[in-house]
Amino acid sequence: MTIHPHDLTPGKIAESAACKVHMLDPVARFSLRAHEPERKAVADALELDLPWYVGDVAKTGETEVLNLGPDEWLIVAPEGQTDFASRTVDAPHALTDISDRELTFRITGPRASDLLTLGCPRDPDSIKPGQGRRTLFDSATVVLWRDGENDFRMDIWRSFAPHAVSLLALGCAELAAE
Amino acid sequence: MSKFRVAGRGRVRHDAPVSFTFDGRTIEGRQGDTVASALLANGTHLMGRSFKYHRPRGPVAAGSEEPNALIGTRRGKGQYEPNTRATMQEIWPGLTTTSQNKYPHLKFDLGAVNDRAYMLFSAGFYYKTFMWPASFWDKVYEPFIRAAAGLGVSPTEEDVDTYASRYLHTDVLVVGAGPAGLEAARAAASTGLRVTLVDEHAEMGGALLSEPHVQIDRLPAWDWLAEQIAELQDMGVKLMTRTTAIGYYHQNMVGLCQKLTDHLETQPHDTPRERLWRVRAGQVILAQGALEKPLVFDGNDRPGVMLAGAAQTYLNRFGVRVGDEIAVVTSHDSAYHAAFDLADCGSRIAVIVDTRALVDDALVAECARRGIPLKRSHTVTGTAGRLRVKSVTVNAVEGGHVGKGRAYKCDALLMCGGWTPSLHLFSHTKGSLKWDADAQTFLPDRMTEACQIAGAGRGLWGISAALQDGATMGAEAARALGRDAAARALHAAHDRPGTGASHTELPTDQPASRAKAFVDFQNDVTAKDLRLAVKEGMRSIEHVKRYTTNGMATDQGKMSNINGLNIAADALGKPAPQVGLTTFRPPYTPTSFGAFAGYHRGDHFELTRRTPIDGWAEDNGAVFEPVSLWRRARYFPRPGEDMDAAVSRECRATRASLGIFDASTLGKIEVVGPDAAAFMNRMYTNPWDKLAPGRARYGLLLGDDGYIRDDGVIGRLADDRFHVTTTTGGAARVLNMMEDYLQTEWSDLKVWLTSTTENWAVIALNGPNARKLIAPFVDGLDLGDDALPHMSVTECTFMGHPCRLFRISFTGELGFEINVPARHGRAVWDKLIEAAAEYDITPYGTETMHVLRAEKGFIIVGQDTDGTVTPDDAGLGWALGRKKADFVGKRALMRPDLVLANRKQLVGLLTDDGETKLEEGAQIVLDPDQPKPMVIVGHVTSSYNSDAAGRPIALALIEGGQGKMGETVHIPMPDRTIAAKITSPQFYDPNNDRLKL
Amino acid sequence: MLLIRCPYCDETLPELEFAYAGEAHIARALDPSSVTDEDWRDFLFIRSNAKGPHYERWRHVHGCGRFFNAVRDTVTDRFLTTYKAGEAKPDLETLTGDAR
Amino acid sequence: MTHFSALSLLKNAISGNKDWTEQWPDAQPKTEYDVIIVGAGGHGLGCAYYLAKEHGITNVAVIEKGWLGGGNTGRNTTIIRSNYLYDESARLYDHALDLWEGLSQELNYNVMFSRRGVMMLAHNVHDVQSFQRHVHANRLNGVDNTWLTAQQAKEFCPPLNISPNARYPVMGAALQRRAGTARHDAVAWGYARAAAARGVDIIQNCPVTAIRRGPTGAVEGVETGKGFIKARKVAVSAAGHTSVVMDSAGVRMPLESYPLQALVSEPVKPIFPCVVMSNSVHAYISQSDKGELVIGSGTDQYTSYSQRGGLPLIEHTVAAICEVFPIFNRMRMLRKWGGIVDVTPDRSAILGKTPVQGLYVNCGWGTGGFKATPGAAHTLAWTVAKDEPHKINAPFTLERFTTGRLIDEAAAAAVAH
Repeated sequence: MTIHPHDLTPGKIAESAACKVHMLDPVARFSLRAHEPERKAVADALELDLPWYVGDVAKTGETEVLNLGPDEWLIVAPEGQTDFASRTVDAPHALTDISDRELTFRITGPRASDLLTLGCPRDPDSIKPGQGRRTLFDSATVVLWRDGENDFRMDIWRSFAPHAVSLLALGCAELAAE
Repeated sequence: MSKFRVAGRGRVRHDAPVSFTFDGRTIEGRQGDTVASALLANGTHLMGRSFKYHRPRGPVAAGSEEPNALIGTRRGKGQYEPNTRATMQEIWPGLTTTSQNKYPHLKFDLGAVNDRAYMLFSAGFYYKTFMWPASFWDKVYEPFIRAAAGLGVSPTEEDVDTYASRYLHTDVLVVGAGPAGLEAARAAASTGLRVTLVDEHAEMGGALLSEPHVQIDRLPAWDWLAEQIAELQDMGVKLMTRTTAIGYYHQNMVGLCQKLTDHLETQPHDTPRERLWRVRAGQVILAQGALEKPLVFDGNDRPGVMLAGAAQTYLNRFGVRVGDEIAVVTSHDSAYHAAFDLADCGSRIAVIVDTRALVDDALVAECARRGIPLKRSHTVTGTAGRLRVKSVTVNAVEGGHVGKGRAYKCDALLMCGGWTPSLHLFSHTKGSLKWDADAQTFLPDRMTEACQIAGAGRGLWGISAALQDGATMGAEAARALGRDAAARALHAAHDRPGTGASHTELPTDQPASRAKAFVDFQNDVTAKDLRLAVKEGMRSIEHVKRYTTNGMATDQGKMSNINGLNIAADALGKPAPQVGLTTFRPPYTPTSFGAFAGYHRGDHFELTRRTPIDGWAEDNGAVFEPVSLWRRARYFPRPGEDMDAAVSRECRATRASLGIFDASTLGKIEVVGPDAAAFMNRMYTNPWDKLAPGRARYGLLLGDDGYIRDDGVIGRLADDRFHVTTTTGGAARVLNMMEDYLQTEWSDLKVWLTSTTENWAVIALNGPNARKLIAPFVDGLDLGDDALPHMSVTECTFMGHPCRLFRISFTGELGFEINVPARHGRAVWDKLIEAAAEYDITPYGTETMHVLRAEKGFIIVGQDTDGTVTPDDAGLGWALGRKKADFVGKRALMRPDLVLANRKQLVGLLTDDGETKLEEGAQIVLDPDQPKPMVIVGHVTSSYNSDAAGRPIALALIEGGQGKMGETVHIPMPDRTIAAKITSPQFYDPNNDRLKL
Repeated sequence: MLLIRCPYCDETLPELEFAYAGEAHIARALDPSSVTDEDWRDFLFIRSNAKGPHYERWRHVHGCGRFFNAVRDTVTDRFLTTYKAGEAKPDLETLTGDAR
Repeated sequence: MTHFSALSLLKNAISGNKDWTEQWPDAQPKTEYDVIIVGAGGHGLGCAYYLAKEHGITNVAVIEKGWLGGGNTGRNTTIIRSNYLYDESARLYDHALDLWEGLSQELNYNVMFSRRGVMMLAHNVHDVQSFQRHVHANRLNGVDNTWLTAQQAKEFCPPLNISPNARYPVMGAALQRRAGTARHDAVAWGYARAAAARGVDIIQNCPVTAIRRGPTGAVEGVETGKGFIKARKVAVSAAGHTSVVMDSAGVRMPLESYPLQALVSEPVKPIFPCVVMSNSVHAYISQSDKGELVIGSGTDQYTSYSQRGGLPLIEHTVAAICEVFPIFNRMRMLRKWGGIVDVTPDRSAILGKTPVQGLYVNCGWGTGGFKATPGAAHTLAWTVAKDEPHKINAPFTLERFTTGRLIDEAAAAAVAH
């Protein structure tokens, strides 16, 4: 099965008794960078909580902030709710709009975690519910959010998505046939 | 029912007949049979031919170590595979199997003529001949040798099955589900750990499947087995049958190959044929048991000669007697039990020949009770029978002297030379082995991984010992993972562990040089081959192996390695441990390519990146080309157009009016932070301090070796923000290089890098009408020369979308690059096409882009440069910020070879006849009449038919070319030599008039 | 496939998330123009290629993105330690003291 | 030494193969040699052979830490070709190819050099440009190399998939018909036997632990597991371990040692007539005379002396082979192994003199050292005998890394745009 990028529209991608894959609606997505000494100042200025540990997620209203690395946070917010982006920050930092870089897929179902083992070399169970990580799925870098025990979100660069998603769809059927 | 099938015996379903074919003959077996057991049940031992001598062969083993009984198996079109082990392939209705390596028939094979001339084909014979005349090797001898070699035939159709792969993380992986593995898994799982237990066979149980008489915890072995498996399931142990641990890799990563459908009549939907598991385990327990050793004597390879343990398995697991009249030759107690079980099921035991003088009294008594003739201190010196063993010659051995032989009639001969721990996987870890003189075998010594070895794998024989050791090692593994664990003790009754002696070749009264005493059955390596290799100076066991090919057959030496070592050691007069063992290599058993490829086939082989506008190109007939992982539209042919015609039209239309190009694949990096300009100054050759926000500049990136790595237009959006573009293929490499310098050399800089390649769809509009087309969509933005001059960038709204609008040109025409958020790219493109109907808008692809830029003399990194080109070579010296103290590559440009005057430099090239288009890659010489090898002074890097120039144009790298303007050079082609003049690389509008509004 | 501890994420993860980045502790001269051709050659090309403990760089490229340093025994491929970029070169004897 | 011939084979067959003699003696080190060669692979043994044969220098020892031919000589995929891009490379490899063609007769040992043709596949426009550049350059250098269309490539190698819809479509190929394969072990054994017959000592199981230099800085000999052995000339030919050996002489090398993996399938009847290389997908394949498909992959990403290598690379290599040759999907992998290769920054060898008087080096062949064996050995013997560069190995100096005069075959295949 080949999925083209233009075939990808929000909604159901694949579904079986084992798991479901849905594409989600677009969101506002920003990469925020700042060094540790400035973290607090930047957080205060943006009025966002910037978690300290890699993999931790903080929520401020509907805005989620995931720590991806020692000086890097991924900010996800509903479209149009990006007031933080226009606030003045005096401390050195970088804020870059990457809303259109990735597509997001939700992976749910009793075997959601197993489905990820088709392409994730790291143990999906090493990501606790409520956390997220940047990792690898097949040949693509992805950001994997674990929203619940059997509930994952995968952000993946637009042009890598068809390949990864068709593998996920294949896996949905394969897992259900076991 | 065939007379060899024993009613009620074994684990096959006697009430479920299954028919399949072997060489066109329909064979009836039972559900649960392998091809080998079913054929044996029908009295057929002859299943294949050997590699070199084409000798008739039957199964010698009952498991994956089988070297002889290799068959072709076929399900349907695209579902044939050669060299399948008949001993492992389960039967199902309709399975088609064929014998191999025979012509014309299995029973009459012309290739067997080799067997007659076997003295010629001694070890290494091919190194010593076939050398005259010299030209005959690849024309005559080699094709002949190749045709004779090989086993089965390769598949010739594309595989229709699918394959899969997964990662699995487990606390404990247990390999082998015999008594030791089962107990190890239980002990580890009882502490709450995640445990995975795998076995290569169709069902778990290992040796227990062949020894039903054993009682464990007062339960018959098979009842205990069923309970144990149920218990493991309840404990959440992941149980995997038909799953072979193929390789043991770094830090407890073990590869497994699980066969999912080869045993099924109907392949279920959505189920792959095989799945590769990449298991990462906290602890690995290897419980792979031991392999029985054949004995080495003349004629030990005839169909009907097999390992005693295999015969026991055929009887007890499959309910098949391997013969009516059976002889046994052994140096180990275990063969007696096979004989006793067969005798009790109606076979006559013609004789048991034991090489030992002393045999356990209980075994002697059991022989006597059954009336089995027992010959102690005897040897076997030969067998007879062409397609099946008919008799065996037995001789007494007294004081080292071999007495007169006596022939015993038999239709099967069982042999047992003792047991060897199966340590292949352990060997993959580079763990070391130590020689156990008592057992005459290697045992595991130093571990390099978090690994335990349980049961027969470390020389503990018998079911009781295996159960106990399994429990101990399971608990050991659990403790290593921080669990409190204790081993339980189980009692096994009727266990039959034994002892034995080890041999090289069995004593014989025949001349050694004439004996066909096989060590490696499949590769036809005999004991005398091994001795010859040693005689010829092969002293390392690796040399012996390679010279004779002993141990290199598809059983990977499972049958032959220890016997080969003992014989080589004997020939060298050294103890075995000093001779050493050859290294076992993964995979443990041969494994389908399909399993390794997994999902990565066809459309899934490797991802293809497509831009948001790719769909439009596809719908409009674009011809694509792969560029790194992307596919890009190369040109858009109209009906009847070839590439040249399409490109010529696209070029003409763009220069005349308007062309549109999808530039989305260009790499984009956002460089942000207070030190952004400082970073750019260090990274790129150009100076950046004076570039005002809103302006753009061509940037050149070198490596610290001074050679050009990448280039691209860079726009300054704000004091602290640059929009950097890179080549399509260079995007990831450039970002990685920047991160490397930033993080490790210049970590003081407050600047950060973000890839925005995929955030933006990029539409390039080029041509005199470009401005007119976009003017209505820019929401009142001033597009005039003052507000938005050539080489500038602005953030604006385009068709209502946020946009970064560049005024730049890679074509020499008035040009704009519209960056809009990727999701809107297609809509913006569509609307532009629609709005531009009046301008005869022409979509063009990479080929036209290449022509248009070449007409202007702009380089393509990777085409006009090749990793050995400096900025000065490429005529880009102007892009060097020579006043800067440093930039990446600056120091290297001062190296002696990089400042030579005669370096290859980029120039234009025009053929003298004005019509000939040079071939890209064609080589340039000054003197066309010189002999080969010629002195080559350069090569053509780019060459096109230029519509704008009205003639072919080319770019070339030529030694000292920039100082040779106007000079003539020559391009020798196979059929003629072309003369051309060196020119400036700018062929069109050298004053850039067309960039103006 | 190796297992590598990322000192920034403090997690031990499969090699596939990482990219090898060559020998560590080869500093680029602060003022490259002042060094000799031989010095520049050494910086660009000369490598210890140690057989045994080897100081080397990795990047957690499919993770936090950081470059970091490691000491790995090139005979066994086992990591002795990993540490953040900029941290001092760990003493080999201390590292191998326990292991040998 | 028994002369090998069909007749000797027949005579011995009749006499029960009792009269064969050892192909090389198990030498014990003398106290001093004129030349010591470190490493008994094809390169080292070949150098000893040519020293003895062409330069009359027979007081030579080849010292090997393991068993001869046990390094990369016995671990490679045996591809032999000479269609390199740069003049320097093409001349070196073509010199080797000339020697390969007569090697069996020269050594009286069938090394099974098989001119079955080596075909390099072009999978994108850049490959086409690059390979055509090779073809043109080779033609002017007198090196055999032909451009084939996809259809012609398929005719030459029928299992090839030339579907334009393939992920890596075949857009053409460069074919060197004169190229092929040889039997790797036989190369080491043949040189060993021929060198030993001329008086060279082959000393196995004897690690060289250091190269000793005297007060003037010149080489004095080598420290070994069997004691110090004197020699005023030492040639290091220890692929994979060059850095370690050279370091003991105080010479630091621009080398890194990487694991390289290769594998074979189960043997099948002849199906694959030539050698095919696909640089874009990193896979190399031929079929041995025994019937095994011999498949090479790229190097692992990290330096290592472990000879292990990881599974992901093998998965990728096998997937690539099945993509280009889909009929092999149901074939089975029989055996996989690892070697260690020395890689230089420009992927070209270092061959000749070093800054140390009396010390010579032959290293840095990366994944392609086997094909160079006779050429490298032959020209290095010249250099060792005369203490001056041979015109063919002269460009392959250590100095080029200082001056910048690299022979960059890797960069020449650079991919960008």
